[in-house]
Amino acid sequence: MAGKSGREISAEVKGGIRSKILSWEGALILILVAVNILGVVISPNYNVSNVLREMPRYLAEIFMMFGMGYILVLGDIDISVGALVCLAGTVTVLSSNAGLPFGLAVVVCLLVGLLGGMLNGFIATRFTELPTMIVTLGTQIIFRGIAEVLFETWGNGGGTASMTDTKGLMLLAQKIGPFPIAFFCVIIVGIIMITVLAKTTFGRKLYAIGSNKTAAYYAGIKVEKMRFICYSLLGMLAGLCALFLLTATFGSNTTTGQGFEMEVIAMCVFGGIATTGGKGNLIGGFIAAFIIVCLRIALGQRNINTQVILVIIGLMLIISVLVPSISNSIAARKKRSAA
Amino acid sequence: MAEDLILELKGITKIFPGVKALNKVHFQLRRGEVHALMGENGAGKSTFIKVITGVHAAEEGQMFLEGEEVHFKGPRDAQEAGIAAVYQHPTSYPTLSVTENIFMGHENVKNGMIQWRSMNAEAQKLLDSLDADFKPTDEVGTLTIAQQQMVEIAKALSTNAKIIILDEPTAALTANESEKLYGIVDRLREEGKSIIFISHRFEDMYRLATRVTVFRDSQYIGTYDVDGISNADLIKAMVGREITDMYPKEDIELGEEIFRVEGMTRTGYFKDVSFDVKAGEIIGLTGLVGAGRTETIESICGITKPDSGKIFLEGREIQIKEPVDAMKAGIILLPEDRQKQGLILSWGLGRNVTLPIQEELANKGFNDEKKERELAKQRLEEVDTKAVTIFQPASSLSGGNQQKVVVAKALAQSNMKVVIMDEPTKGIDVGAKKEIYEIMGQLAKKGYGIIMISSEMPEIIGMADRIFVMCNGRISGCLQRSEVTQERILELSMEKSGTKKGGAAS
Amino acid sequence: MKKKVLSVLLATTVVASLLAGCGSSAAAPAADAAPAADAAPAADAAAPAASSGGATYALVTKSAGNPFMERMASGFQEAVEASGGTVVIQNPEAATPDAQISVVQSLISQGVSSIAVDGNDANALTAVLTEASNAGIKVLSLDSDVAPDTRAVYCNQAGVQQIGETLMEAVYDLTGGEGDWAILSATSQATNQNAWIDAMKKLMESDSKYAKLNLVEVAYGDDEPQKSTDQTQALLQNYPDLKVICAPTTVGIAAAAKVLQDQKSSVKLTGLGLPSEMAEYIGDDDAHSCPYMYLWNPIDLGRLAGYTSIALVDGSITGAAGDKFTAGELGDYTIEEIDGSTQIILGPPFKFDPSNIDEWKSVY
Amino acid sequence: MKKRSIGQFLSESREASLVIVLAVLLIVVGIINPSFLSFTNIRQIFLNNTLTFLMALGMLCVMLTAGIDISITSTLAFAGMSIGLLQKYNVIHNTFLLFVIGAGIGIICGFLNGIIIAKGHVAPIICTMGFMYIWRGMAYVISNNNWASGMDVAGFSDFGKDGAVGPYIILIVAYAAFFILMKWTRFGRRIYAVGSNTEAARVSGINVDRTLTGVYTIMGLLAGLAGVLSVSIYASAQPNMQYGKEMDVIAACVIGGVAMSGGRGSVAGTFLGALIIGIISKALPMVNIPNFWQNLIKGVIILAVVILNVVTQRTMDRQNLLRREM
Repeated sequence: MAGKSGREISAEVKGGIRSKILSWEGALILILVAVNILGVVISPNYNVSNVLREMPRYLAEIFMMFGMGYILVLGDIDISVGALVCLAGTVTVLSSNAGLPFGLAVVVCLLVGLLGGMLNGFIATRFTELPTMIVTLGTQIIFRGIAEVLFETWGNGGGTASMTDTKGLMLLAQKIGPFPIAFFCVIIVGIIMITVLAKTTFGRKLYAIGSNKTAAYYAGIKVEKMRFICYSLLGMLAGLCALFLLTATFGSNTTTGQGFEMEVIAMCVFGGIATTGGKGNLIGGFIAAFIIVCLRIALGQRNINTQVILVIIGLMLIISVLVPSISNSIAARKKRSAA
Repeated sequence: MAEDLILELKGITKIFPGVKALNKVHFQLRRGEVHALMGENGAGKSTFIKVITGVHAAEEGQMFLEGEEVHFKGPRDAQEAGIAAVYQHPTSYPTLSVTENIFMGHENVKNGMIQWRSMNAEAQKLLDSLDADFKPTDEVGTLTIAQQQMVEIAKALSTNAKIIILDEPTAALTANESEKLYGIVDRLREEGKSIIFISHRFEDMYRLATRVTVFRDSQYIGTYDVDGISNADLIKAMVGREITDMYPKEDIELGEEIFRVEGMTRTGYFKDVSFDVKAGEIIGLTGLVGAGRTETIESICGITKPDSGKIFLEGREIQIKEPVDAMKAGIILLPEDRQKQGLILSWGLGRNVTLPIQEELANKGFNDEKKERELAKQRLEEVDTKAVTIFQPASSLSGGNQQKVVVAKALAQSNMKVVIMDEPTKGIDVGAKKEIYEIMGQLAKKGYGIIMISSEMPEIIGMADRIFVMCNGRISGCLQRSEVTQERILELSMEKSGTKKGGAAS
Repeated sequence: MKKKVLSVLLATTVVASLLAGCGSSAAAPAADAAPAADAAPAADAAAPAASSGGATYALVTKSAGNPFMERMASGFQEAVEASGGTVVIQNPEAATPDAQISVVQSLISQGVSSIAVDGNDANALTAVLTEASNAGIKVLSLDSDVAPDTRAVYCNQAGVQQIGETLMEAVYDLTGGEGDWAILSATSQATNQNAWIDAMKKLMESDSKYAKLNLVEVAYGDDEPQKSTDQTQALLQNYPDLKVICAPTTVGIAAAAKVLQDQKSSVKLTGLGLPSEMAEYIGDDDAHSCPYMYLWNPIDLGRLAGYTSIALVDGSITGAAGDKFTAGELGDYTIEEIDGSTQIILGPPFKFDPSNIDEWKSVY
Repeated sequence: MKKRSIGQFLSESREASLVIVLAVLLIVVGIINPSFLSFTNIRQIFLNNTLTFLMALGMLCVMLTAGIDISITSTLAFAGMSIGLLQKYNVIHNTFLLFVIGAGIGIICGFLNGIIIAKGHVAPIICTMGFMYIWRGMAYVISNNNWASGMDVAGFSDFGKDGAVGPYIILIVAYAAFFILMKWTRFGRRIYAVGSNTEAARVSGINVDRTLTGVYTIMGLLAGLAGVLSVSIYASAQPNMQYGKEMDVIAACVIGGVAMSGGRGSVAGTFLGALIIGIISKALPMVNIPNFWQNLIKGVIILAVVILNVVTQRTMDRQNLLRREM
């Protein structure tokens, strides 16, 4: 049943290294370089070993960035993860203090994250009429609420608890050469998450759902199952985040993870992932995360008012989403006048 | 001559980034006439309408209203000049009331306050004049497409427009709904309104218009008197070549029964639907919009959950819980709304084609992009898609070519046994229609079972071996190819439908 | 072409906004950190003889945007600059231990000589402060303590026992010795507040003088005005016989004072508050809700921490119990060992009443 | 037109079901602690939640256009801090003028949001997230670690003190104005139109960009006013004021039946939603639930109300289908 007109449709892949450099990710790498140059210029202490030493606390958030990337690609959003980090950390600390061996406490940490994510996924897929922002707004209050209750009923009260047996955490906080273990974990998790999203059928399905949920469903994709998996995955990564946060804080309190959800979303968006779904990739998010981390470290070393750093991040966020839209309209105008 | 022109456009050129959507086109509308505007998809009709209504500003050209040159800066200007348009897709506000939809943009305002009472009364008057069966306070989202179309017409009337533009108003309507619309248009003309009518249906044109203007490839081809032009000439003007034998239906030997459903029921949508398909057979499923045709096949394909019913494929009962089950079994659906259900518009054509089968092509879960590209290229070329590369986004294609991509996507599924096509030619032009029919014929020849859902009688009659007519959620009859006539179909689809009210979600 | 424009545009704007940020850093008390990296170990080695000149002393507050912290920081700065040292004051972006960890990490990179920290959590800073000590930085805490083995010494505004006794005495006085009273605290994990409340509860059990006092509830206003207001109103409605509210938190006491004064309630208020915040509400008559309250001088607390930092860095003290040093105009101080932790106690809490409030309200 | 039965009315009107939820809440709390239903207490529910009530109106407008604004409490803090400092440094003490300045700052903040969202086609959540960081940061920066305290705002705080009528009047005026604006004016209906079908609105000559900008500007105005009121009611201005409370405002709207997809929602529903949020926060301390349980219960109630709504809607749809003749 060949086409009768014999018209040929090209299947050649166009563009090479040049177009890659000129893409959004290329721009992000430029910015990352610029931020690092800036760091070296403004702070005499901005060097590899110091940056790597300051990094672990931020690295924990990057784990969640990957999961949030999946959720945003789906066209959903999850603002409960900061609270979930708090809950997972709290349960881990309290159960470890109650005598649970460290290995099991790690499992518990991931499990609590997973269960929290599954709860989000369950409500979001069962009640598809509800915007996920509202679902996770509710669970956000609930997760932190449960943590507060646990501090009081299971811990020593006072909304804070610290690990009594820190041997296991110390082990995780160790460094291999100048690199903290968390750094390797982020890289490994990152490579897996990036590859799955970019190269596998699973990732392709996420983009399909984010671009057009109905068409994806008609094409035989189990939309709700995929969403459920992504929420669960993000939950588990929140558990991982909690674990690595513990290696820095050795304890948990009611403010743990506050505002993480927004920072993680900001990393994704700055990395080119659209909150409307179906667009962007995690490589961008990954570079963007390091831009934000390096920027914070550099400005921190210059003792710049921490609030000013927040203002700068806010500005960068807005500019990064405005630039494509502005350059698009400029390009469109140019094209029109050319034609 | 000049004094009886109410609207005249000369040398209109409109450029979108990268394309000339209109190239020096002309148009003349006489006072009190119904003027058809025809052309294939992408010929520039809709853009032209948007230039008249001030949505787009033309780069070149002049526009005269009652002899005076006008420049519209926005839709508001056109409205005030007495031009109203009823667009192809109802541009309604689904969460708002009928009254509000009608008066949006020109509310009755006194002292800065909207006068709801007088507006409701006025809306009721307009609806009465259109013989509408719904209330001004109803929420538009709950109305049927036909009812929404009526709201749009009421909206055009409410502005006291002198010129009314109807952009494919009958595309979503069934035969008797169209008939009702014709009546309304007749009356408007009698009231002295001038009407521009865009349609793909020749019957619309013959029934209503006195003159017809044809566009092709963004250019003006000519204006003809409807009485003086033959069908073939018109098609030639539109397509640029002659089309013979619109329905290439061949008589082929029918095989064994390949597919059968029994007693499918979904409360509120359809009840006790049963039919069967033989290998090589084309089954037509028709009826009024809202009769439950789409809902039925959606349940068959696992998109919605039926309350009861059995599905047999090649004699064995199969369980379908999700769309993927149907696809695995070899039942492939070409959905009704290709832009929302059939394609991911922002994606390249290739990825669209291979989406359902990426897992088969994949290597241990990793996408095999090379294999995908090759397969996509092959399938897209088979159905003769007009495209440059498999990477161009689906949104860049015309309706007909988009439909071909949907077909290519179905063909890519190697285990296909039964093809279900829901309104396969809706909103696509003559040339593309014929190609779709050809593909359908070839599929039948290869021994697939085909179910075609359509509201267009000529194609149902032209293509189907057997026709099942649905009415009010039930199969009201089955007609053999030999015994079918338009009247018989109408008769079966109108049974007890006089009391039908409200809309089923489509 | 389009994307190229985009990249260049983006890179430029980001760099521009960064520079803008750096420009505004002048507002922050940024020190010239360049010599600090070299100077820190040097000062360490040449311990007692060297003056404090050239060393960098850091203070990490609980959070930005808090006047108590601001006064504390100004005292710290004054003390250090008077003796020729360089000051770095860092306000974390939020009142969380996480944010403090980042700040301390950054200070370690900068190689400061000492870090004085006002802990947002008793134990969460353990790891990072140990790392700081290992890097040769002297660590001390002030205001809110951190884990004792992670710092050399704790500059305590007043002993826990002392504050507990003072507040209990005030409650006793205002209730007339018997009746219902309630506590409005900050957050449930605030270390200081919890210690003081515990001390008060213990006193009530151990001292028969307080036997007729009935502590009906400890409410938490989370240091938010709105929640503190809700909680105060709930206390009034739930306990009609309530006589006194004791709020050992500066946000809570101000919110409670406003509620009581607006409602012209007969319930009296005491606790720990900033004079500048509370001036409106302090008075003996019924028109004012708070007859008197307590606080220590945050400026002096900052000064004390400043002098202690200098003493630690120049080696005149090590943080062991019994070490003595002179804290400038504040006088001589001795490190004491209380409950197994080394502390320097500033002095008893200061009482603010109608007679002295006008004098203090503009100071802090 | 036929009169509808009560049952039908209840099942069709979102507000009616909210009233039932509200009644149940009031009865349960009232039984546990009768003083909850006292006049003082009910008055305080409004006073303590003035900010939520006020900003919910703006959020209604924003959500009607299918947008969201999470920068509101940062705007609030920036505006509040600004007018607090103006008093602290004895620049301005005139209450009216302070309101004008606070509102002005809010308008500027909101306008920036609106213009970037409308003209730059930036997703509202991202744009407002950026400004959330920016305005909050600016509030800290201008405060220079100081608060404006009771003493600084002495005369001004009389406006919002417990017992004064100011905040109630502002609330009543705002709700009356919005009720009229949303139902009876062109601008109000245009907000609905843009949210219901943006493309259609554009085609029918509505200036969508201007409407969007207007909506975010209104939100900014209300957030600015809320900032001023906050300083007045709590007699203090701190840079971290109302941190995280934007979620309460969003929750109030959603409970009140405002659809996040746009085009659906009413002033009455918003009022009821905000009232439910207010009652929850006011009631929890009064029914002797320990402090550490309060967040958990609040979260469960919010989620339960929205899920209940979905379930009711589904049952109604199902019933309608059953009624359809075949």
